[in-house]
Amino acid sequence: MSFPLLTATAVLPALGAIATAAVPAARRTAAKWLALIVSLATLVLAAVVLVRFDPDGDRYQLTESHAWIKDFGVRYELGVDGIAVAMIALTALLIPFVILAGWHDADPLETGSKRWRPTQGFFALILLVEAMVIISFEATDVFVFYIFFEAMLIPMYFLIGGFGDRAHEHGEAAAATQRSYAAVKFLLYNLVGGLIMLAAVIGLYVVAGNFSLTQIAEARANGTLDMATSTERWLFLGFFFAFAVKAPLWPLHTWLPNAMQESTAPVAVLITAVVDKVGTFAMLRFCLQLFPEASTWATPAILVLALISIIYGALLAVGQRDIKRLVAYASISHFGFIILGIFAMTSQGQSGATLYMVNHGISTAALMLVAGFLISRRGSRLIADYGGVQKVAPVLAGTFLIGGLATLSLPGLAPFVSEFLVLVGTFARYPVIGIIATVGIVLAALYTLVLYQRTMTGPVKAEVEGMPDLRVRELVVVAPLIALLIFLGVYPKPVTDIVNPAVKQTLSDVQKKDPQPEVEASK
Amino acid sequence: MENLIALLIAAPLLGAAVLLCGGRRLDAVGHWIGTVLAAASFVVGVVLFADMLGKDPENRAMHQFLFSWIPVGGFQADVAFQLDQLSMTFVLLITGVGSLIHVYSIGYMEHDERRRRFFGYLNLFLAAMLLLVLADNYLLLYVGWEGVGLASYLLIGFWQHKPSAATAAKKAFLVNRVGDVGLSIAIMLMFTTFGTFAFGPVLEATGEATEGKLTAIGLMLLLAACGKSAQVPLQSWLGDAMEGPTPVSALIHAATMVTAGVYLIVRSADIFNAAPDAQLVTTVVGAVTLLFGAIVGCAKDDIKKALAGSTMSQIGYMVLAAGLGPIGYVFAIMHLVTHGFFKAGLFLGAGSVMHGMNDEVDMRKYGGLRTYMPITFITFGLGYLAIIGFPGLSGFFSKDKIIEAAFAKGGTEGWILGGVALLGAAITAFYMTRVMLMTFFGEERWRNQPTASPAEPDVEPAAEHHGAAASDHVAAATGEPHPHESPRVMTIPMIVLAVGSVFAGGFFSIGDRFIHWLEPVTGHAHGHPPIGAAAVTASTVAVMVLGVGLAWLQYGRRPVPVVAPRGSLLTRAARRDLYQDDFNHVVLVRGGEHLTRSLVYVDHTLVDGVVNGTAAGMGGLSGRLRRIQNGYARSYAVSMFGGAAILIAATLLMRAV
Amino acid sequence: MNPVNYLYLAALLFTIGATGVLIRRNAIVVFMCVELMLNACNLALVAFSRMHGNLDGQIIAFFTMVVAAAEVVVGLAIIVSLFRSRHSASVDDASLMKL
Amino acid sequence: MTHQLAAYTTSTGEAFQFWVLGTVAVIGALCTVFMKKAVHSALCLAGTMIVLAVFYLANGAYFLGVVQIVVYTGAIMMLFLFVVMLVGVTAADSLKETIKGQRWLALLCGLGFGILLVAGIGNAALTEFNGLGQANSGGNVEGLAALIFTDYVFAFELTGALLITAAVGAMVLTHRERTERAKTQRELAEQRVREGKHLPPLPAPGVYARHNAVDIAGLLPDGTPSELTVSKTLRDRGQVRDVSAEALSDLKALEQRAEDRLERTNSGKSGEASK
Repeated sequence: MSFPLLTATAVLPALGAIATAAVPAARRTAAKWLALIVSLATLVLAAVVLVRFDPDGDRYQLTESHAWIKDFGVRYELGVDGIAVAMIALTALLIPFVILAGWHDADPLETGSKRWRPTQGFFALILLVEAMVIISFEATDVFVFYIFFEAMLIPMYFLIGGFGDRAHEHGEAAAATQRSYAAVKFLLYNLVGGLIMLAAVIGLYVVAGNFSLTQIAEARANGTLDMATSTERWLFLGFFFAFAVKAPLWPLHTWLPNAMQESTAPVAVLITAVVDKVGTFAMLRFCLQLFPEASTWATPAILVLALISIIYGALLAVGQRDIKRLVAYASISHFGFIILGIFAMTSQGQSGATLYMVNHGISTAALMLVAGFLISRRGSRLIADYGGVQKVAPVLAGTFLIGGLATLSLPGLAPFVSEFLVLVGTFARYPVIGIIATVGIVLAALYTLVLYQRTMTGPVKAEVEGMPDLRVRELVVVAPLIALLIFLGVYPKPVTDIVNPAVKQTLSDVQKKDPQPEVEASK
Repeated sequence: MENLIALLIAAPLLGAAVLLCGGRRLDAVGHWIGTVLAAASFVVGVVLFADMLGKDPENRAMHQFLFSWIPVGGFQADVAFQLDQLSMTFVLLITGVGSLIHVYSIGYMEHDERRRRFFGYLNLFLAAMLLLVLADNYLLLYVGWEGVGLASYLLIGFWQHKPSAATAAKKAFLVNRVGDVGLSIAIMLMFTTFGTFAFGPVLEATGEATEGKLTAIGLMLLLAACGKSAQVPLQSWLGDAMEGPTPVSALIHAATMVTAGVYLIVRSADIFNAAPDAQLVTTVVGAVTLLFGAIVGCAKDDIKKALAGSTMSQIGYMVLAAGLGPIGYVFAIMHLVTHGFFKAGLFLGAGSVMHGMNDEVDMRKYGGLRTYMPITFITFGLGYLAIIGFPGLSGFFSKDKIIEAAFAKGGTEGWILGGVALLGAAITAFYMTRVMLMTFFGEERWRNQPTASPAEPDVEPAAEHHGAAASDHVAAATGEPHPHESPRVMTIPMIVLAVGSVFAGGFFSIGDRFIHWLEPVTGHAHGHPPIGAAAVTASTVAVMVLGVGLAWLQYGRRPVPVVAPRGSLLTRAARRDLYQDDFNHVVLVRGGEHLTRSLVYVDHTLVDGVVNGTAAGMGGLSGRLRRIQNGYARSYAVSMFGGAAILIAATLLMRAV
Repeated sequence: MNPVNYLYLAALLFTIGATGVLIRRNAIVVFMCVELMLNACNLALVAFSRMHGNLDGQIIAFFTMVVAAAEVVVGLAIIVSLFRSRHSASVDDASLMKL
Repeated sequence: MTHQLAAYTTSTGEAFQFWVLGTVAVIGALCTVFMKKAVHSALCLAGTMIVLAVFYLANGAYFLGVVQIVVYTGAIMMLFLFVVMLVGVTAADSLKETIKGQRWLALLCGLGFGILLVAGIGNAALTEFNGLGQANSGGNVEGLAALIFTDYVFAFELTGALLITAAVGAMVLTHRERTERAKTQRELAEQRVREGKHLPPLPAPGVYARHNAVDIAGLLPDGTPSELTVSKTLRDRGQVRDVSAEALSDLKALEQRAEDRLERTNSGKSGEASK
């Protein structure tokens, strides 16, 4: 058999995590470099996957399949379609930046403390999360997916609870309590979702007799396996609930602002740009493929919820006083768009949604990381504590502005493409919802520009005076992201080419066709 | 030849990239790079123009396909350019006026430490604007559309340390965003209706679509146009946009960007032709705006704001014309071009005056400046004559044609629209004369009174940003101004524009050159006003003279008070933009604030509270339950025993049933 | 009379013993009640063996006795040491089995 | 004939015996539960056991009957009594319930349980049965032995092991290993001096008394009893008898008689003496 590329892609960071954790306490820097190198190597592997993947080939490629638990027909099955490839590439791409951005986030507070281990732990945990996320993107066996979908929570819990943002107005103690609250909240929300999903997974096994996504989907497609409508709906809800919590969809969103607010900027990026994507990705891969009828049945409700998320998230973002919370609510709004696109059941909508996952990952990373640099300089998360930064640190302000413009999906930057696709896709089937969602772009402009105006423009605040501009390391983090934003905004074809076939497949699973235009215009 | 089209955009884009990423080492030469690249783009435009003239009118349109942009299923967006007569007109206007204003800015921004970035933004604007007019499909146009929005945002807020500037920039972008919603919805409608949104296919297929759909599309496009071209009800941002440096006001908020709406409507001519209701709404919007702008322009004492009002009203003319259909399109564009010349000239003049006066913008503190800055006076004067439609100057030709067309619409509508247009002409004459008189004639009201420009509350030295103004005024920034003529680098562009504003109209109209030029694209129908064309022209001139006379009576004969009198109700309303901003503030801003606050509260207490409540409930319940564990072996034994009993009962029951 | 009555008697004794276990606090008495229960069981076993006409029941009863003896030995030893340590033979004194 | 008879019902004699002794057994059991003093409970239990032994015999389990009497009533119950003595015969523990609702719950459960058992036996429908005729034909003990040493040999061995383990366990539990060397007289004396109380040795019991039992406290010079003189165990059990009062009265009587005999008429003196 050929070289297990997918396994390698997931295992490499895991091994790297162990190695990083094993680095002796005194050699912090070595641990950092090790983690960075491992993440880059993973990126290389992901690139290989990207190259080896043939968009026009079979649906699932680079597949691996080994018997695992024979009694329950659990198989260790991996395989990637276009969507998964895109998500893996995104993950592998973002992690090095996350590591580089968090270079000093886990350093000991008092310098020269010899027995300080958390630094190693921080980077090890990040790599661990990467490994789990990647394998959950690859798994085509529901059981395997579930295991890693849940296991992800453990390292995330420690990352949120253990390495919180040191910038806190009420001092370190208060910060610690807030952190643990946020971490526990994150854990509980996702655990509840996970447990409900577990029930659904078991139910699926009872109905289908095995866990293999491909087999079940196939059986569903050619009618050899027919579920009772009610059963299918319950199972669908079980799965969807977990994904909606992870995504997060209104009203299951309240864990995200706390988590992002309390954790360091890189971890916040990890949450919203990488981990949450598993939820939306799983909606595409599992909900739609396993339960087509139920998906169509639930579509109206889900669309409404997504719509609420869009508007609600944006409005709350406008109302925030804390930079990170603002970004968090903006993300909620964006996740609304993604889910909207997925369940609009049009090729534009779903391609747009997939593209949106990638672009949102990059844009949020850019914005959040720059915000993190800003916060680390001033030591406060409150918007009111800033002002006139643009005069002191123009580069920082410029990058921040570009990140913001990406967030409000300005044409020419990547998010615009995906957002417009989602809107068109939705509008084609549900005009009213499409129009209401379009209003979201005004709100997006509002909260982004208000944030920029309050922090960057105006007279220079005393505390901001002498704030250093971006350092080389930080530029190295931000510049590639911005370049990527512009490139994907101008030439998204590479991604769409990979994604489109997979989306076509998914649509055929749910027996949906794109609505045809009324007038067949002569092209 | 086609391949040159991309070059049009590439040149300024390159400039923007270089200047914005170049860093401080480019500060010395940055402005030259920007100007040269803008000029290069103009040259390319001219070359293409020459080439275009070489072909026969029917197939002058050129296409250039670069690459497929967003291909998803039936949704095919390409990056492709279309250069026809209409686009060409804009290209020449944008690059031409743009280059001139680059030159002007070299002088105007001389002492601004961030001049390099200023030019970078200007180039960015040029690129976006060219993309807007060269795109061959609506989505790519949308990109340019928002691009110019971004550029205008950056340039309005260029002096970001001024909160007023930052706010104005944000406001401009937001209001434009509202318009953009219209545009994107229009695109979606096109996609669902025609399956495409490229100009060619859509405009060909209009015949097959239902009128309702077309009306919807038209109205959405109109909304977009309102946002970009500052038409009622989305006009509120233009006045504040004057916070930006004057060259910006001249280029973006007078000559080019604000006219994009007109371009959009004319470009979508076929859609509007097929949707009369949309056309009617368009004409109404235009008419209302041209009155609105004119009235506002009469009351403003800030010279730039007054000019902004006039811009608004002039664009109102264009929109009105565009709404008239085939009889109006050409004239809309023609007025657009001439207006581009004279309004740019006027703004540049205003800028020249301002920095001769320590950035004083209050006309009541001007007066009698014609002797101090003769060139400015002359160029400004020519522009003035042009805009009020003085016979023989370009404004006369274009505006008169529009008024004719308005009458030619026929029926009561025709009379109403024509009447409004005439009235507008009169008011235009009035407020422009007012500006002219208050600025260049009368006694020198700036004598012995310090002018600390209201435009900058902060104590930054003027050298920070106000270019030539500062050169000899840093010391006297707070003292009595010393009016003086601007350096040549600034006056030359003004002269060129003045020439344009004098002759352009005539050049276009003689032998209907312009009509023949645009007809293949927009189509043209000769409109016949019920009262012959001559009568209309005569009345236009008459009302013009009337307006001038009134202004002379009020501002020429008596001295102008330095402090603005309270004024009539209408005046006060006009000073506050007819309370439109206050309305927005009270309804939208306040309402929005309350909404968001309450939502934040709801999110914290309700959505989050439910979850935390369940958690607390669980805790309480378990707290109660653990009381049962009293630790006495005997009580445990009781439960065991009871359990055993229950088991026996169960087995017995099982046996029984 | 029917030997089933022996079973009824056994049940009665068993219940009494059990109740005693639950009611009494003195460890020794509790222990006696346990013995009572065992004896009740034995009685039942013996009765069964008579009914089935084989000796298995008796044998089991016999084993029960042996086990009971062992149990008593150990149990009483525990009680004694308990009494030594805390000068009381009340089972309620050992109430540490709670959260 | 006995077989036939045994197959369906039992002799009237046995019935009589059952009803009489059964009542006794039940009463004994109840007393076991409800007697205040452990000793009484133990005795009642012994009674019940003997009754049971009789029942065993009646049911043809001769060996068990004997074992019941010898082992249970003889050995185990004695063991109980011994422990009771050790812990305190007279120490009566109150029947007052400390745990709330415990008693009612217990009675309720017991009642329910009993009823259920009875019901269970009732609908088990055990009407026809065959006696131990042929089973005991070779003698009950032999029969048992045959089974024990054939079918149940393993269980038998195991019980043997169990018994040994139990014996060892009991020893381990009860036997206290002396960890430190016992203190010598001298050390004890020094300790007392150090603590500064009871410099003289503890007083002996039974002073001033015709009684010299260990459970009688010695009297202090003023006639009040001193707890110290009685061993701690007795004190813990509350088995100290106080005789100081009669001792004092005896003393008084003695002096009175002495006065009479010496014919002291001196009232003042007599008054003093009578004090």
